[in-house]
Amino acid sequence: MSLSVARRTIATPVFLGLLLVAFALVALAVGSKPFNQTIIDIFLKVIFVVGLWVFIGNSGVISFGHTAFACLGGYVAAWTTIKPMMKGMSMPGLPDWLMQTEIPFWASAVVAAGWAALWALIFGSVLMRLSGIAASIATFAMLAMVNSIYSNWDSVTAATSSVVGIPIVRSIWPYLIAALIAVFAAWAYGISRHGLALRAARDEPTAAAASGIDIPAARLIAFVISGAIMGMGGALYAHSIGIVTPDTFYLGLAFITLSMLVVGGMGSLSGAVLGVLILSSLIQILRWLEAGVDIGTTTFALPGGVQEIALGAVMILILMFRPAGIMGNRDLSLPRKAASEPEGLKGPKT
Amino acid sequence: MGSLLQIVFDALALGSLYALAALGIALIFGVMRLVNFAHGDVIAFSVFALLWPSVDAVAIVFAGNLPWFLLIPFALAIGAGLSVLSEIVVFRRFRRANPATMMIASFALGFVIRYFLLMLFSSRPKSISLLPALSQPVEIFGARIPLLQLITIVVTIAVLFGLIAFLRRTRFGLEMRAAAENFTMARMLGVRANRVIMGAFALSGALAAAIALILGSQTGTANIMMGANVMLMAFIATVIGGMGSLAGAVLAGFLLGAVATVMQVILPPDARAFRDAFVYGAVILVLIFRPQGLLSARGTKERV
Amino acid sequence: MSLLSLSNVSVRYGRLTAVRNVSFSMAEGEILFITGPNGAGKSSLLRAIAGVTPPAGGRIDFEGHDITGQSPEDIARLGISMVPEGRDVFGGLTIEENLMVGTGMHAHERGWKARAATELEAVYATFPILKERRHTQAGLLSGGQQQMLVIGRALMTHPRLVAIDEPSLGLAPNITDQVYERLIALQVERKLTLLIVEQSSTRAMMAGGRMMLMRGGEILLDGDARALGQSEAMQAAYFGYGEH
Amino acid sequence: MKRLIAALAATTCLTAPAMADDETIMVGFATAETGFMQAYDKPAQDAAMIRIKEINEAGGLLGKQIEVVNADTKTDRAEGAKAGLSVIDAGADMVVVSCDYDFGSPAALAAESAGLPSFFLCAESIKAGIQGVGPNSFSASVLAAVQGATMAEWSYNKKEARTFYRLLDTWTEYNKGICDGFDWMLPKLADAKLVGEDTFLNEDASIAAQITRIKALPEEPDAIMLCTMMPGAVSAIKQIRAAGINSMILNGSGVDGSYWLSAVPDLSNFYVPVQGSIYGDDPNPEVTAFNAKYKEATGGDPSTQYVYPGYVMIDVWAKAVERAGTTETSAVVAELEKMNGEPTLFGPRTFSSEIHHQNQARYLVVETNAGKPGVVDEWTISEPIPVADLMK
Repeated sequence: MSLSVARRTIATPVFLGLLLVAFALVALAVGSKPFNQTIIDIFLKVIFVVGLWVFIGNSGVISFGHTAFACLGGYVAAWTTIKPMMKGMSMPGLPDWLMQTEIPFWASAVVAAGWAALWALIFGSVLMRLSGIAASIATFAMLAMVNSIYSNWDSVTAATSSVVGIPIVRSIWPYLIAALIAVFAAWAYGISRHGLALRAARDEPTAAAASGIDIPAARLIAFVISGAIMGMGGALYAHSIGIVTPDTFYLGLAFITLSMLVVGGMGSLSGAVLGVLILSSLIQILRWLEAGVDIGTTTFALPGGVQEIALGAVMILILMFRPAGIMGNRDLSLPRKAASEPEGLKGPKT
Repeated sequence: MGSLLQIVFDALALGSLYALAALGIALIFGVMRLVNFAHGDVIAFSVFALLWPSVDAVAIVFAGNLPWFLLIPFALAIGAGLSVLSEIVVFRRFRRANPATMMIASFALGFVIRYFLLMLFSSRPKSISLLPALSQPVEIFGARIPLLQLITIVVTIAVLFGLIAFLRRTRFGLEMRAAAENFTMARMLGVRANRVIMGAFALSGALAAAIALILGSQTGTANIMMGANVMLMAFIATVIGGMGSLAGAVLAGFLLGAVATVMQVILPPDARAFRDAFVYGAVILVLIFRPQGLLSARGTKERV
Repeated sequence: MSLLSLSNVSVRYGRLTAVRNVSFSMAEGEILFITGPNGAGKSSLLRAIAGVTPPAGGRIDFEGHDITGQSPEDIARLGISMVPEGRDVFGGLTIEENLMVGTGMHAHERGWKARAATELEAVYATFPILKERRHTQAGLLSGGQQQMLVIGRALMTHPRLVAIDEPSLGLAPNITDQVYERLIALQVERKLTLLIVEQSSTRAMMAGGRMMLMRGGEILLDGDARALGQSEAMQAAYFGYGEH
Repeated sequence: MKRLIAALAATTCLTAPAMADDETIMVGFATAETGFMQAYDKPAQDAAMIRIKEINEAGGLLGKQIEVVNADTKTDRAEGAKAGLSVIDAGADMVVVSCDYDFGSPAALAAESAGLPSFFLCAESIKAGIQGVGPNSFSASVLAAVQGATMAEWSYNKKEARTFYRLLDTWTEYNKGICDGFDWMLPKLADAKLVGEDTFLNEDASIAAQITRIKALPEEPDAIMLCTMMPGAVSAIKQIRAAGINSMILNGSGVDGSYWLSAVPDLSNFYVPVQGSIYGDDPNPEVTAFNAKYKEATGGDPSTQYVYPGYVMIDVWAKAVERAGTTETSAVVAELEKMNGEPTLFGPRTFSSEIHHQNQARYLVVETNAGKPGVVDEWTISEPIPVADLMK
């Protein structure tokens, strides 16, 4: 990692970090439990989408499969933090040492990141040779495989049934810290030698290959790092609501996170984070309208279900006018430097 | 013998569904490199269009009661119409966008269609008796096969031949094939882009409606998510068939149907629940060994 | 009156300007060669004329009508036929199907089928090898045959002007000779207007006609091919001597 | 950005804590008002509202009126947790959560950690209670396993079924629950035999391969235990009958209702266990009277038996509150756990400190004959299913 690049681009994660801190402070100021939970949910989405960005943003390969790593992570939380007695009832097939393990939630997030990274390495070493749409489908097949196994392996994952007993963490700070870790890790990767090489390969594959960049290897590194971030997010997701099921981590989550990334702008880290913040806020505002707003003496309320329709329509409109996403491959940075566009986190030429 | 034949029929029937859906996706991908995630929702919409909007549990059948010679064209027209409308309102504005953006836009459109249906009909599956005469079993070479299964296979094969004839023998088909291979070049030869794309959308929508009719008569339900599973399989079939290759899409569709059926038959009971894991594992293997697909279309430049 | 005229045409890709304020015009029946080094903006200029990349500025007229910003298919229908670099045959279609794609633009006219058939015979007469292999998939043809096919395909649309990008690219010299021989013959026979892009000026000098030299997105020289080809100015301009 | 934060903050005004009013008792509904679960939550919630209205009209509970606060879960787990927290913030004394265990548990867990009692509207998994949420959580319905066991024992005794085929849709825990109850009962039935088993997935476009396996049996089984739910159930039933298999089909309560019967014309030999009849032929005339009341309140007849648990839920909870003389959690839970065969409109209900669910219950058996459903019998399994067996 070149120090000068780091200095030129550090403003980006700092800005994004401050934005996240601001959200946390708003939650603190409001002091309502449901609102707190809403912000926790947004932080979790930030972790997922930043995780996605590490791979998709840098390699240019669309992956549908990353929620598989969140699933792996979520179940690590279940395996390592539920009281041994409860585990014995719901997941009797766990090996003895794991059955007896009971670790704090932050440790489970760390283990989850490692476990997801391990599987990202295994899957990645097979899948990273593929490019383009074949790679996208292969990652989807990976997700479907993981989902099918976790949905049916009764003794170890309790199959489709919700696994309960995961300690619930309702404090906002662990999630904020994890989101900050994800943002800074993604930034550090983005400006590292590997990240730069991978983006070069994304923009000019032939030239990159000619100059000796091993594209599959470069992609594999990104895949493993993003897998680790997703795994950490999956574990924390489990702690945020106290249950896990395989279908939590299936197509629904895959598409909403991918949408947030593309709407925000998959070419830049800022796009990933802002995509989450903007779409989540939009969802929240629509829900608020759906629940009813008092204007003067009359209550104005959208009919139920309009929220989702409006969300879809707004996404289409954003993409129509900003096909490269809201950030359009730019990163947030200091105003003076924005003009010269730091090469560190620049997106593809379109 | 009888049971073997039965398995062959089962595989063909399931494969037919996947092949029809894969064709619908490949047609649109061919002309505009769009992976259309709204296809599954077009399928659902085509079935719900036969019902009168109501959130009650009991379905109020509307066009679904038409005699078959009116019902089928009506459903096909609905599918084609919705598909063309989505082109005009949404996808036309994404011609120059990159594939990821188009894909997410199509997903968002599907989301809108799905929740629109949910608002009108609620999430409760509606029962609908389409073409009830087709539920009778028939006997062929000792295998008792539901008439519908037979018709599904026959219809698919007929649609395939019809489509081949259309693409090979008509001017519109020629232009569409040329456009699928190299869209810009076709335009430089005076081929009207909008007409071809709209044609592809209309055909794709009509194919979605055909699947809707088959699924509707087979399952007897209209369900908001009914197209999702078929669409995912079709999507996979399109890719392993070779993006942009219509023949490849059909071949891979049948292949997937066969693999899923055979897995169900040969796997031991304990492993049967994991059937999908084996199927998707096979998909990954095919992609590793033939990343360009079984039959890759010549001149298909990929941009994803 | 000139058949094609460009005034102050610019083409941009994002922040990159490929063609800068280019103006020229062509008379009916003229042969115009555009030469210049790699990246001079020659292909971009053709794409702008064909409507594939709409110009960022300036105006293009064809037969006195403003065609700036029109769609490729409308421009093709007005009578400009484009043979792009890399040939772009429809590999999965047969030779005959390739040739027929462009006839669709006349499908609303009466008797177009008969005319298309006559036209087809004429193309086959010019390129007998195509007739021989008419039902072969075009992807299986050799480079020279593909070049003949795309020229024939362009002719099938009844064009007033044919724009060809690098007809000699990737061809053996004797095949290139053949292609040129046919092209010039056709031009004479049909009173075609030809706009040919070639990287080297040698061909232009051999064929005669008018020649323009492009470099850095601008036209530097314009004149008689044979005269220009031998001039010192040409060499200097082509390689950029004397600029630094 | 500022505007955005302001808007976000504004959303919370809705959910800002309200002072719990001592003059009323508050029931919080953290249920799905939109999305997939809405179709299941709404009818049961409507029935609950009928019971609340009855109580209020009769002078209220402990002399206080019952008030209701709602929050939408949007059929989403994370939203479910938020909905639970927001009804708690609004001062709920009891929290009603979504019908399904998976979607209801996040809100129930929130209630549990706030020390409040919670009721699942109609969850049928053992986990919807002590085992999956905690000591203050209950379910208003009957375990899925009881349905499977009831059908096995009833068909064995009343229909002389001896050979059974088990077809399981592995999509949900509910489906597996039915088959688990069936599996528990079958060995207790002398010379009843399982002649084969298979699995499918609810969203499978075709179950032709599974049907082929049934047809490959030397003899058609007496009964097929079909453990599935909507929407896949209709498809499976239709395909089984279209293939010419005429065995009796045994089901869970999930397929109750006549709304889907038009999809399988002239369906016969088809049996469903229900807690009460929606067809107007319930042996208890008060059920029919309730159906009329429901129609008056909602404008439509009950479409499935799943409206009834909502009514039972408020009924038993209100009785417990009345007996405890307070809404205080531990007192109410203690009173609920004392209920043993407590009569309700839809059969007796029992709770204990071991299980907050029904592991034995009276079921009506509805037979569909030539496309017409009607009550033909009633059955209570001979012994309750032990908790240990339910937990395996």
